Order: sequence, then C-alpha cells, then structure tokens
Amino acid sequence: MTGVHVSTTVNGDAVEFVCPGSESLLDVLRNRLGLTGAKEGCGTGDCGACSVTVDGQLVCSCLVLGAEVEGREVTTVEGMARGDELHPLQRQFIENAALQCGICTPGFLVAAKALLDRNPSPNEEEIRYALAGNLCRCTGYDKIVRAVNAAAKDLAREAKRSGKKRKRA
Amino acid sequence: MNYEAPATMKEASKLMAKAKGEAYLLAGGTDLLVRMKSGMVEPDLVVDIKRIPATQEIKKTSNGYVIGAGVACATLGRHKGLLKDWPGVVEAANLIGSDQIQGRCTMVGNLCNASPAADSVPAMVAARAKAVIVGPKGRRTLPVEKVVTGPGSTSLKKGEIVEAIKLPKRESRSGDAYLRFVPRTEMDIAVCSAGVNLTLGPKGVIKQARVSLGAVAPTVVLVPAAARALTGSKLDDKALDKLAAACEAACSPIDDKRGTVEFRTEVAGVLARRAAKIAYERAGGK
Amino acid sequence: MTSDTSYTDQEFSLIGTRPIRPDGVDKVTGRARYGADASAPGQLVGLILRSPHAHAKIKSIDTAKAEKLAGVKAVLTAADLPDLTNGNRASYDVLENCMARDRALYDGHAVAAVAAIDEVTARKALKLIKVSYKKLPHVTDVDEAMKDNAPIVQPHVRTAGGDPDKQTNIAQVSTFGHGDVEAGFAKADYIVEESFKTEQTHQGYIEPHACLATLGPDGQGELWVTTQGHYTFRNVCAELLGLEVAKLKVTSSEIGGGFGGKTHVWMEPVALALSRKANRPVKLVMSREEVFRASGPTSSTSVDVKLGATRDGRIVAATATLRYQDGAFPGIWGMLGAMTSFACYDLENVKSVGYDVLVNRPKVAAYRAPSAPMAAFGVESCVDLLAAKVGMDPVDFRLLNAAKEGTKASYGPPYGPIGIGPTLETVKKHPHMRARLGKNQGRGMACGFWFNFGGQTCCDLNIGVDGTVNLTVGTVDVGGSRASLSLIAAEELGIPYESVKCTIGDTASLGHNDTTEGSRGTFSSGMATIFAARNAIEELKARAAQTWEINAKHVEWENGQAIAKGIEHSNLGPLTLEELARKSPTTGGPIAGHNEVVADGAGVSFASHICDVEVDPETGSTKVLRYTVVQDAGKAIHPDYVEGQFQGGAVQGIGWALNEEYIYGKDGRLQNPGFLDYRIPVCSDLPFIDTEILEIPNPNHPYGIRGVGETSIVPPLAAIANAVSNAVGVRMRHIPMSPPRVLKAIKEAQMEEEAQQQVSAG
Amino acid sequence: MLEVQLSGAFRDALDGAASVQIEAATIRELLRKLKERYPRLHDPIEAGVAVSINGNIFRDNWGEPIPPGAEVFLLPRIPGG
Repeated sequence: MTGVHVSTTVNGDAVEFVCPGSESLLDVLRNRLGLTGAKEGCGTGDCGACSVTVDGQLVCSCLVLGAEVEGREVTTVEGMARGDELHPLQRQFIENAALQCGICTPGFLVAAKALLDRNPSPNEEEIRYALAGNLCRCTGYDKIVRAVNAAAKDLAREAKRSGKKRKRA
Repeated sequence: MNYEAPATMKEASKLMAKAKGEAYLLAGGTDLLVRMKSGMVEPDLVVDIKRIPATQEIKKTSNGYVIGAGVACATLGRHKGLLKDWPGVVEAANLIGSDQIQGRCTMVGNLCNASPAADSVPAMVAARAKAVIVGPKGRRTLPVEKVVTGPGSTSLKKGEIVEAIKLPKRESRSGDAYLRFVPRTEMDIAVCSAGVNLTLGPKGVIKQARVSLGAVAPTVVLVPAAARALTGSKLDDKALDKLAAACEAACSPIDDKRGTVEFRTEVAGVLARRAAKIAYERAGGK
Repeated sequence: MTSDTSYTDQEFSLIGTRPIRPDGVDKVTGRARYGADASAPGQLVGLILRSPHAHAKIKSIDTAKAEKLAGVKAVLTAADLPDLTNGNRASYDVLENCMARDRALYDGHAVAAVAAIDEVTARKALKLIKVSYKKLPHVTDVDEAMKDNAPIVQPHVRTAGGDPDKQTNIAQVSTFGHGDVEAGFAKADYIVEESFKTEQTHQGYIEPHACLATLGPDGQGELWVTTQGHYTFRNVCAELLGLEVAKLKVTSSEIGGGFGGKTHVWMEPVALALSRKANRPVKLVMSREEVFRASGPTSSTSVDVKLGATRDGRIVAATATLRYQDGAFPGIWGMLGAMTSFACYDLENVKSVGYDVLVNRPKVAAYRAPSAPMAAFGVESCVDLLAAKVGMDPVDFRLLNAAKEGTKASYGPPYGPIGIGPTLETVKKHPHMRARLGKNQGRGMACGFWFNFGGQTCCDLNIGVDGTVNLTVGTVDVGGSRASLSLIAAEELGIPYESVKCTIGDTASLGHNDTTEGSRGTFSSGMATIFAARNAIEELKARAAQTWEINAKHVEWENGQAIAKGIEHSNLGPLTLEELARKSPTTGGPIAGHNEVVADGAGVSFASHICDVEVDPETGSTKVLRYTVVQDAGKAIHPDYVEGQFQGGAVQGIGWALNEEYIYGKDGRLQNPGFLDYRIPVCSDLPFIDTEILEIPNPNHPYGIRGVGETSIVPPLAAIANAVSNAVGVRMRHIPMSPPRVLKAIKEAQMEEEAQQQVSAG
Repeated sequence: MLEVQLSGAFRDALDGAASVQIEAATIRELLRKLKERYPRLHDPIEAGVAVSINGNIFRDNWGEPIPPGAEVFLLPRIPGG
C-alpha cells in the first residue's frame, strides 16, 4: 500500500499523518487523529454528520480525501469552544434542547457556525436552507432553528459589546 | 491507490495519459468519493487538479468568462459579475447538493460525471457554454452538449482533461433561467429540469432562444423545436403552450426510483414554461 | 408505602421545569461516545458479505482465498454459528437473520463475514469469498405474497391455528373487536368503504449500527454497542453463541437514534463470533446502505376500511382488514395494526382482522408506535369521508364518537381516564383551525393512539459523601431521559437537580432491564427512581434518628432534610441530606436506595394533529405550511423533551406521508438504500411544529406519567392525507403521497370529470 | 368465577369463542388453568400474553391479584418502538 504523508493544521494544531491515498478525511480524523466528534451517518455526503471546515469552507469530511488537506486548515467540532468557554451555538443548543440523541449535533454546530460566519443575522428561511445538508431524525429541526437564531442574537450582542469596548479603548 | 496533486495541467494530463489501471481526476470529489465508498470504482490513481492555480480562477475576458475546472459552485454564487450576467447558470450550479457539497462540487465535475440529471449542464447548454479541453495533443474547445455521449460516458480521450468552462459574453436584453423538479426542497437529484436562455429584440419580441432539458433522456437535450416555439413571440400563452408541447415531445425518459415517464414528461413542460417566464423577465421583457 | 404505584396529586418544585440536560456539554463538544466511537488495542475491522439476490439457495461458500489473504484474521459463515436454540423457533429466526443458512431470504441478507487488520484488507477479503447461489422466485409485495401461487418465503411456516399441511406466507391472522358489525351496517344511513396502501419506511436513525466486540476462548466477553436494550442484547447474544449470561458484559454507548430499530440484534452476534474466532477485539460498523438493506424497517401495508354511521353522526359499525408484511420472518405487525386501528373511538360494533405476511424483504422491526400509523391512515381517512357524508365538521364528528373513560376499547379492555376527547376539544378551540387558507391549500386533522408499556426495571441510587447523588438506571437515554430522571430523583429527595448525576448502567452493574421501547424510559425508570429515592429517604431518616438518638418514627423528611417531630425534640435542628451523607461513615456506612419493579400499568396515550398544506397542481408537490400537535403526556416531567418527542414524531410522520419509501426493483433488490433517494425531511422542508401538552394523569404512576415517545407518529399520515385531499379535491389512498402519485391522482380526477361532462353534454 | 374475554389469537384458538369462565385469584393461576383446560391456548400464551384487569394491562406481573368480578381480557403481548 502506498501511504501519503500529510502535514496539516487541525483545530489550530500542526499535525502529521500517513494514510492510504483512498482514505477519507473523516476516517483520518476519527481513526488516526482520535477526533471522533465528526460522525459517519452515510458516507455519501447526504447527512452532514461529518461536517468540518477546510480553509474555512464547510465540507463533508467523508467526501474529502485525507491526502487533500496537505497544508490546509481543518476545523472540527472539537475546535469550537475556546478553552472552557463554549461557543454561543454550543450554549444555545444545550439551552434550547436542540438535541435529543445528539449524533447529528456536531455536524449541525459546524454548519451553523459556517452560516453565521458568512451571514451573522440570517432569517428563518436562510437558517433552514443553510442547514438542509444536515439531517436530524429526532427533533423535527424546530428547536435547532430556534437555537441557531438565539446564538446569532448572542453573537450580535457580543460583537456590539466588544465594538464599544474597542471604541472606549 | 496512488494520489497525485500536480502543479500544472500538462503534468496532470501526462499522469492521466500514462496511467495504467483505473485513473480518475479529482476536482470536487463529490461524485468520485461516493462511487469509491460504494465500491463501484476502485481507482489505482487519483489526480487532484485543485493544486493547479488556473483551475481555481474565474476570469472575465472580452468574450465572456472562463471558469476553472476546480472552482467550487459556492464560489460562483459569490461572483457578482457572473450572478448578473448568467444568473441561470449560477443558480443551476448552486442547486447541486447542500452547502457542504457546494463548497466542493464543480461545474466541470458535474459535466464530466455525465449524469443526465446534472443540474448545471442544461443551464450551460442553454447558455452556449464551451468546454476547454487539454490533452496529449494540445488544446481543443467543444460545445458543452458534445462532451457527454451517454449516461456515465464522455467524448474525452485518454489523457484529456476539461480545464475550464467558457461562458459567452452576455448580450444586451437577454436572460437565462434554470428550474428543476425535486421532491424535497434540497438535497435531491433532479427528477427533470429545464434551462432557458433568450434574447429579446425590439418591443419585447424574442429574437433568439435556447431551451434544454435534463433527466428526460440519456443525456441533457437541446430542444430546437422549443426554441422555435418561443422565437418571434412575446411569450404569450400560445407560445408557452407550444414550448411545453415541444419539450414534452423531446422527452424520452425512463421509469426509475426518482420518477415515472409520464411525470417527467409532463413536468418538463411545466418547468420549461416557468423557466421561460423567468428568463424573459430577466431579459427585460414584461 | 415506598412502592405504591397509584397516582397522587401533588405540588412539585422541580417536575415540569426545564433545566439543561446533563449530557449536553459532551454532546456539543464531540466528546460523547457513540457506537462507532470506541476502540480497543489490537482491534480488527469486521465486514459482512451480503446477498445480492432477493431469494436464493446458497449452494456453497468458498472462503479459502479470503482466509489466505495476509491480514485476514477470521472468516465466518453460518457453519461457525451452529444452531444452539434448542427448538426455539423465534431464537432460530434471529440466528438465521444474523447469518443466512441454506437460503438467502432478502437482498442484503448476511451470508459471510470477515475480520481483518484494516478496512482495505477486509474489503479485499470480502471480494475473495465465492458464494454459489441458485436464484429462487421471490415476492416483495404484501398483496402478491398472499396469493395462492406466490413464491413461499419460509417453507416451514403455517398460518397459526390454520391448515397444518398448507405452505403459506400468511404467518398469522388476528381478529379483534366486539358486537355485531353486520347488524351495525344494516342500521347505517351512510357507509364509506375504501382501500389504502402504504409503502415500507425505515426509522432512519442517523447513527448506523455499530459495535466493538471482544470474546475470548474463556467464554468471557464484552460488547460495546449502540442499542435500545443492552440487557436484551446480552441475553440474545449469549443464547445464540452458547455463553453464560453473566460472563458477557454489554455496555450501551450513547445512542444516535433508534425509534424501535435498535431493539433487535442484527450483526452483534456476528461481531462476537468473529472476535472469538480471531481472539481479538472486532469493530463492526454498518454502512448506511447496509442499514437500509439489512436492519429492520417497518411494514408496507394494504388496508381496507368500512365505516357506517347513522344520520345523527354516530358510527354504528366499523371493520378493517389489515395486511402487513413482516419481511422474511414472522412478526406481529399485522396484529398490532388490527389492535390499534379503531382505538380512538367508542364503537358498539367493530371488527378488525390483521394478517402477518412474509415477503422477501428484511425482517421488520418496531418503528415508533409500530403498525399504528398505517392503520390510522386508513381509518382516519374514512372518518373524514364519513363526516362529509353525514354533513358534520370532522372535529365534531370525531368528538361525538370519541372513546372515553369506561369505553370498551376496540382491542378489548375498558379504558381508564384517557385523553382523546380533551385533545379534540383543544383542536376545536385552537387558532390553527380558524387560520385562513389560500389557493391550492388544504387543512386536515387526524387522531392517533398508542398503548405505551412499562416492563422490568431496576435502578440504584447512591448518595455520595458530599450529598450528591449517583442515579444508575438500565433504560437507555434515547432523547433526554437522564434529565427527566435526575429531575425525579431531585424532586423526591428534595435536593437541587444539579446534585444528581444520572448514568446508564452496563449489564454488570444492574439487574435486568427490559429494552427501552414502548415509550417506557421515563415512565418505568421514573417509577423505579421514585421508589429507590423513597427507600433512600427511609434510610436517611434512620440515620438521622441514630444521630439524634431518638426513635426513627419521630423523624420525617421534608424539603431535603430530616426533621425531628414532637415538642420533646424541638431542640433538634434539621439535618440536611448533605449533613447526613457526611456523617454516614459513622452511622452505618454508605446510604443508598434500590428498586426492582415490573412497571405495569402504563397509560394509553392519544394525540390529535392539525396540518395545513399547499399542493402545486402542476407538479403534485406538497409543502407543509403549518403543523400542530396536541397530545396527552400524563405528566410532562421535562416539557422541552416532551415537545421534542411530539415534534420529532410528527416530522417522521410527515416524511413517511410525503416522500419516504423503500423502492424495490423487479429483481427484488432495494433500489434506494441511501439518504439521497430515501428522502427523509430536511430542515428547509418544514415549518415550526407547534405543540400543546395536555396532562391527564395516568392513575397507575405516582406522578401520573404516560409514555410520550411514540403516539406523535400515528396521526400525521392521515392528517396530511386529509389535508392534501382537501387541497386538491381528490382522495389520496396511497402513501407516500409523492409528487408523481399526487399529480397522477389530479390528472385522473380531471379526466374523469371531463368524461362526465361529455356524457352529460351528450 | 371470572369471565375471561378473549381476543386475537386466543379467540381464534378456541374457534371464535368470545370468552371463557374460569376461577382464578391471580394472573399466574389464571394462565395455568387456561393452559390446563384449553390445551390449544398453550401456544398463543407461550408466544406472549398480557392480561388486562379492569382496564389495566399487565405484561409481566403474574402475581397480580384478580379481584372477584373483575373485567379480564387476554391480549397478545405487544412491543413498542
């Protein structure tokens, strides 16, 4: 077997691994790097449970080869919280009971963060379409949409506050 | 399986040309990796073209646009010039899959995967798009509708790679649109689809039109009779009826898990009507 | 009494509040460990080879080449899983489903398995196994399978109680009802008679089946697995593999959805057998395609319903014939359809007959209120039609005929206090019913019923030295039950919710617990938790008495502390749970409460749903515009998760009603084993799902809890069918109401209308 | 004397009889006597049974007492999802 040697950045940390050329980024993350937050729900890009970002772009890690991320920056759900401080999306998912079994939650969080990074105040329809690539079978999506909406408001409030601080300083 | 990420198109073409066993190009990978996962293909070589700088570019030229083979569909959706000039092509490309898929999939990949249901292809065909092909014998250009020869097969020869898509310069008073039918609001493959591109003459009379249909035949079809139905009209009901009838007549679909022959035929006509109305409005007609 | 199950009306301080769930942080940070997230040193990758044929004789399996491949550590066929079931046919069926023996019975049936050092090697090994098949005639449609000349799926099957010499696919016929339906129909002024079909659907949990199995030559093993019932899995695996129950420890991982589909073993015994053969841990994870082809979807059905009513709107007779396919192994799904079909109504004359039919499809498993949605689709569609004939509003018509306390249920026994009437009253008053509808829009409503169950349950409640509490339960947390159970423990003990840590125990740490099914998690573990807490309180009181050196009968427990009663003890200040815990080393050691109970007496549950849709008349596409769920919860312990169950069930029903279906080709193979073409609803397909929780206490639970998990999937098929029918003016009789089906129905109705106009014009 | 109402497979096993008369003080006694007196009920009872006493369904508590004159139904044992 021909292994590919890859140097990349995952959640801000420099990592190296060797994997078969055919191995997906999802398998690399889960089986070689011990990051099991991204889940395999389908392996075909239809459920979004394996969502991560590569150079800031939201992707299904099951549809990316491990070999492709040479020199890129990969972010997973494990990289969302800052130290012991949860990201507002993580906080709001818990507070809004936006998860039942929780298997889809990491993918939703990563996708929702990608949405809010690009559109800080999405309306309901924009939230629903942006999350259409993430399947949830427990919640009927109701509380998920509410949680994303609430997190957007939190982020806006935080941004306003830090903006004011900056002005004062 | 060997993975290669060459820095130039020439190198990529050479790798593909001399490859023994199964070799595949990797652009977005949203079709290739699915087929690898299911065991449908077992590549000996995968050549990733995304590290070739030109594949990542959208260039505006005096003749229109050149879109590199590695440009993700999401990037098209953020390109203001393209959105203004070819909204139908962009919306077709942006219908492929979820945001996750959008971040990876490419129009060239969508074309070369050679599925009759590919969303971006009917829009490109209606737009008179051309594929720029490089290969061992140099460069050639081919109308997009000539690239795909049947489900899963293309006219590309060994070592040939579609390097870019060329979209013509947008004429004044013209517009395009693409619509597809899917059971859900997102995530589905088109059950049938229609692309319309038209140019208006004075007083809102349609001067020129191109109509294409997806998922109703082994390849995307260009329907000259449908174009004729529109040409010379102001998109009145009679013209629309003729358009729908021409589209239905051009359908030779199959019954499968995604739709029936009757349904595809009927709805292809409905979509063509609706797409024509949008394109007409975009062209400045009422 | 610490174990009195009867309901007492009481003021709660915590029950009904909405604290955050204890497993929240783990689940939003990616730390929570599901079936595929565990690994063991030296583990192998297991893969299963599956039949590409719907029905075939297995002439031979040649594994020699696979065994010789470097890196392959075990290859397994049915020969490695000898029949140890001792004539127990039900167990043999499980064994045969795990690994085909002389015949492959459906597309996807396991025929061999391998364990290898990595996935690439395991895949290669699968390709090297040569199976020689002889194709046999197959049948996948339930009506076709009932015909006399149909291919026989299981040669040994006879209709229970029927002709002992006749091979058949009809495994069981079940009749329920009472009264005289013929006499009833004779009295009817209006009669409605219709036939319906529903296609097969899958639970569609996002987490595929996954396990990590370790089994040594000493007969000791461990199984980490995503399951709704790790104790049941232990018993079944031990039986099939000839193990002693106590020597197999099964741990339920976090579960990524089940909805009934994780109540049965599918490949877990195979993983254990591979591990035993290789003498190394084996991780076996199904692909999504395998989940669709070879786990346990629900039945496709064919249902006939006949209803009769008098002019004043009373239903005087009701019959239903319900044909459900069980897949390739006998089940009880048609029987359940027959039992649930008319449960919402007060009927003098009623008869339902359920058929359980074998076909060449995967073994059917439970799916959320199993079998009830399809029966409700037929019955509730006919109720709407009959209301229209009588000239009554469909809600009033249902109210007039609704079952109530004392009504003899159509499946037999009389009801206690029930919620069907109150849910209908709530619907009648709901603003949703008065909202205006636009062009091409329609409104529908429907009712649903589910039994709910209890079952064998036990739990441990251990008080730590600082007064915090470990609650260990044996039901799996499928949707937030750790939060609900922590609330219950905290409520009983009088301590903060945050002081309770609830854990799901493995099979070595608690006695047997039945599978978490039948909406029993919060009902039955809640009951056991109440009793365990009350036992602990008795002990706490004894410890306080000891501390105070008074008689325990003078001690009472109030708001989390022991109080000494009586003027003679007025000098004694209260002792908190924390103080008693800290003193426990010198008052007799650790303080705990335990309980083992058979939680019978689960309360039946009813729901009424309202739905608005818009149908595109040119494409047949349906959009759900608004949806309201009204359901009786008995008592909502944690309302967030009760709402979550209502919403989730409704949306599964919406998917079933509109787009989800198993599509089989003429070759008997499943055409759409993936989330691309098995279309579960996506976020952008849906509106918010409004909920109304009613609380009609279950008399057989101290807090009045009924199960809430299942009933919400029962009404949607019918509610949406009624809405679509109202929108397009054509009665929909086939589910899913996919765009091609709806468009075809519209076209046929138009053609019929035109033909009639021509006739009348001529 | 109890009148035990039958449904489903139990009724079919007794050629459509709607009920049988039997004397029993607990579910265990009831099931034992039913199997003794009606051998054809043996299989359906072994396949899984639940007993409803005055509307409360018992699946496992075979020690449950049956009050005199109670309304008793024999039902198939049913699972959930």
